[in-house]
Amino acid sequence: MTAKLSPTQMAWRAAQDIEDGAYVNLGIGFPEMVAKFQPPGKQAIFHTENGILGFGEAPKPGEEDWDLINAGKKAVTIKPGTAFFHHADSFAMVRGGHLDVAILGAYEVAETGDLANWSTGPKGVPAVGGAMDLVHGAKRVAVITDHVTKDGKPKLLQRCSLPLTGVGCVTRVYSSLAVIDIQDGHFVLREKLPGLGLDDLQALTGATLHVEGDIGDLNVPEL
Amino acid sequence: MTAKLSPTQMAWRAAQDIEDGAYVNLGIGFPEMVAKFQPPGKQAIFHTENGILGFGEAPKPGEEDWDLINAGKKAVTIKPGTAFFHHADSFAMVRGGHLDVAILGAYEVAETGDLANWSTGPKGVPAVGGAMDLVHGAKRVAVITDHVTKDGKPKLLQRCSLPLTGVGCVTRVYSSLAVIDIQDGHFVLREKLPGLGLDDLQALTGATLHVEGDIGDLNVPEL
Amino acid sequence: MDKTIPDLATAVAGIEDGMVVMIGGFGGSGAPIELIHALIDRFRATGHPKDLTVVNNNAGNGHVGLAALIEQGMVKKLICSFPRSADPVVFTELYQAGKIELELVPQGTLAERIRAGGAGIPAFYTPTSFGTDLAKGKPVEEFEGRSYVRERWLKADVALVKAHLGDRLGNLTYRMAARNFNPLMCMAAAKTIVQVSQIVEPGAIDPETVVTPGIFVQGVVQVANPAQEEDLNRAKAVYPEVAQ
Amino acid sequence: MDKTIPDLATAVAGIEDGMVVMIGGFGGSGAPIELIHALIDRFRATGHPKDLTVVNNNAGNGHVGLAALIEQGMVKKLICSFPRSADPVVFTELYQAGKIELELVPQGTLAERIRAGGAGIPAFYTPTSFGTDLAKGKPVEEFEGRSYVRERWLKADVALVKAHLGDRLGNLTYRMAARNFNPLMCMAAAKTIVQVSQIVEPGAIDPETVVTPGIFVQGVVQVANPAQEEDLNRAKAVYPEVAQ
Repeated sequence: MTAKLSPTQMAWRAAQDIEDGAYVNLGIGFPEMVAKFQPPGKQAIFHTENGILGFGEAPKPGEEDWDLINAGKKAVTIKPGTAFFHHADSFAMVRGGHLDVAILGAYEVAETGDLANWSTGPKGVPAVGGAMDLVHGAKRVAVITDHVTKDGKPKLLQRCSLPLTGVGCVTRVYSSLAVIDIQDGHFVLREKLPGLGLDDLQALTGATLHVEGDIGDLNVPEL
Repeated sequence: MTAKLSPTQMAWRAAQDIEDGAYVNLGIGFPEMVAKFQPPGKQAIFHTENGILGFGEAPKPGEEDWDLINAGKKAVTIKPGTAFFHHADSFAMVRGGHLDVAILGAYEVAETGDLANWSTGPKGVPAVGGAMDLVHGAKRVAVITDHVTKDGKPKLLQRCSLPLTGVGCVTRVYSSLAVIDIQDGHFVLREKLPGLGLDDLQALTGATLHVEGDIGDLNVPEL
Repeated sequence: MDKTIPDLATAVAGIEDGMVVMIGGFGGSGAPIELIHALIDRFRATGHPKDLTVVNNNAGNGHVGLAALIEQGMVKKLICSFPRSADPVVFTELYQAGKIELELVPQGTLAERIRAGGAGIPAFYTPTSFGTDLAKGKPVEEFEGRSYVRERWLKADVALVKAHLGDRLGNLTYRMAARNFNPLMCMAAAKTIVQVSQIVEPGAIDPETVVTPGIFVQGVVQVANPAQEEDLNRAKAVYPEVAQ
Repeated sequence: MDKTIPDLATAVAGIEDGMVVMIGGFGGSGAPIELIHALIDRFRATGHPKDLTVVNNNAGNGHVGLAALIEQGMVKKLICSFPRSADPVVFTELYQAGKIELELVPQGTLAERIRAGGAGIPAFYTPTSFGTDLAKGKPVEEFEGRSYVRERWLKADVALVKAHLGDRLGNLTYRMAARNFNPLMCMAAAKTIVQVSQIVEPGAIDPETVVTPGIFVQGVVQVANPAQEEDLNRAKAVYPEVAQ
């Protein structure tokens, strides 16, 4: 078994929780992969901030139409039932609470539900895009993230140290080691990799992992 | 000559001031008649609050389509270049300052530019419609009104006595006796019926009529 | 995903006492007459829903549609801009008898409040109504030397909407000026029920011409050849029809 | 009424030093490349306009379009949500050298501020950015127990917009996701100049499918077969072309 899930595997796991008919926004980068792993019989409708609802997969190379891109500026396709709209209507969908799920990346997540995913500090060029809107719009805001940084430091913390994207907004974390809910200011462990001890997981986590009932096995296929 | 202008004649006079290519909203009732009197070579584009820009004349009786009405709930027609839109976009046009001219009816107009045209007091059913939006949106807000009430009392006053539609919003009054601008809190007389003395007009007006330069003759054809 | 609803009775089944119900239309254009009449049928069969707060630009005309809903005594409060119309006998009598509440809102403010409800904007400033009785009690603020009134969003439990084409994902088009408040109300209600003249397959509506994307719609029911309020009133129709 | 403009040079003639210029597009989609290049031509011929404040979602890519405008030193300040892109070398270098100002705005707030500018709404409340660095200094208010940040409208002297079809009254349609900020910017600028792929006769655009009604447009210039920024960048294009 894997020592930790790959981003693809985290995306797969996140995809399992998306209800049939859900309206979903997938953040730029890893979260975009979630669309590929929808379970059979479950058909979500994907929203992209730049004004498309119900877009389809990437076109074949060479068949791109650069007027038909997603928020990550990647070419997509239309499907029967696609709709186009302008940016104000698009963020009315977001801010107005019409999305069921938004899945984003994270630098840090706090047990309060705070998220930091837009700025690593004063160096470099700051860029926020639609992240600050998405965290306040969707009924369920989930995060896909490595459980720890490249240096092995926890990314799930009591409080974020980096500039916040949103306050108290994240409700579920799909990490490379576990599935964790955020409830009432606590991390609640739902699933962990089968071979990983609770103490070991806690040692890699910057805030207390609460347990309510059974902890499921985080079983993800090789992908 | 006429002792006073009819509503149709007031509408004719108001129509003479509408520039070619102007975007114009005409209030329900008398102001609607302005559209009929556009001078040759001047083509305004008419806006109606309920979501049409560039609509055409009334259809023949029996040819009405009740999905194609104006703010007065009267049937209209489309023309080449008509556009449909929803109410929020329609009032974005109004409130956002995109209209060139709005022409409304009035119960009272004050020398301050205040307008009262929506409520005659606590009796009856109050109804405001789009009037309070229109008075704040158009670049030029004009009023068509009899100079005095049916009882012979002035409708052009120092201060309105009826509930206001808007504060300091009217810039020109086309009355049944005169054309009067509102500038810096004063009525400035621009035109009066040729047979009417200035003193007589002043006696029918509830605030001082200022004069700047020549007073033109208000000559309107029999209609 | 299939948002189609088989019949009008099912479409209005979830509307309960005391709910805020937005009803599309401007006068008769875009008014979902058949949905309203289905709601009246339910009330007459079950005694519910009642004590509704209804949001509409007007107060109905004659004795059909919104006027009939009011006439049945189902409406506790009306939020609208223009309850004075050609033949608003029903509302006028109840209002003057103190039997129905009225919140009068300038038309553009009404539209913007509904849009704000749908767009997650809890409050906004508008020049409209500043200095008038309709601004009483509302916060006022100056921006660049001009005064503005703060208005709150308006949301609903249910919106009853009339559209032209609809697909089973809820994408909608409208017909001419029947568009009016309908697309805004779709956005602002927890549950938006739409009557369309025709249900079409997804893809039959050009993605460029979708006016209301399906995300704003929870149910679509087909009513081919919908009634026009204006035609009904010219025929002096009354709903429900009185037995002879 | 005829809003058509004969050529690109005439289209950009009225843009002066220090103006606020909204430029449509999201990345390359909907970016009015030819209008931007015409503005660069004018600057190179006359030294004007400069010190522009530009509103766009991004900061340009490569060395064409918005990136080229920045590279020419014509832009004093950029108001945008996402200046970090695949190849934003031009902006990044100027920004890190302190030679260009940046006002970073969340994307949905940027869109709403522009719409508010067009709709006459001087300020509104949004949950977006509450509790973050981007809300610093902005008024905060609670509604129903939730905290919101007050944001101001955004207006422009000029908007440069790309559309698909346009008629001489200024009615516009867009092409797929190239719509994005373009219809909003049309509303928010004192003068909106639009490049369209084709100028058509009034009536050629179905009134139901007009996205931007002509009232929001002051000038329309035809650019058949407009360039796509993505294609230009893949070809490593540079504007203006350097003489060999």
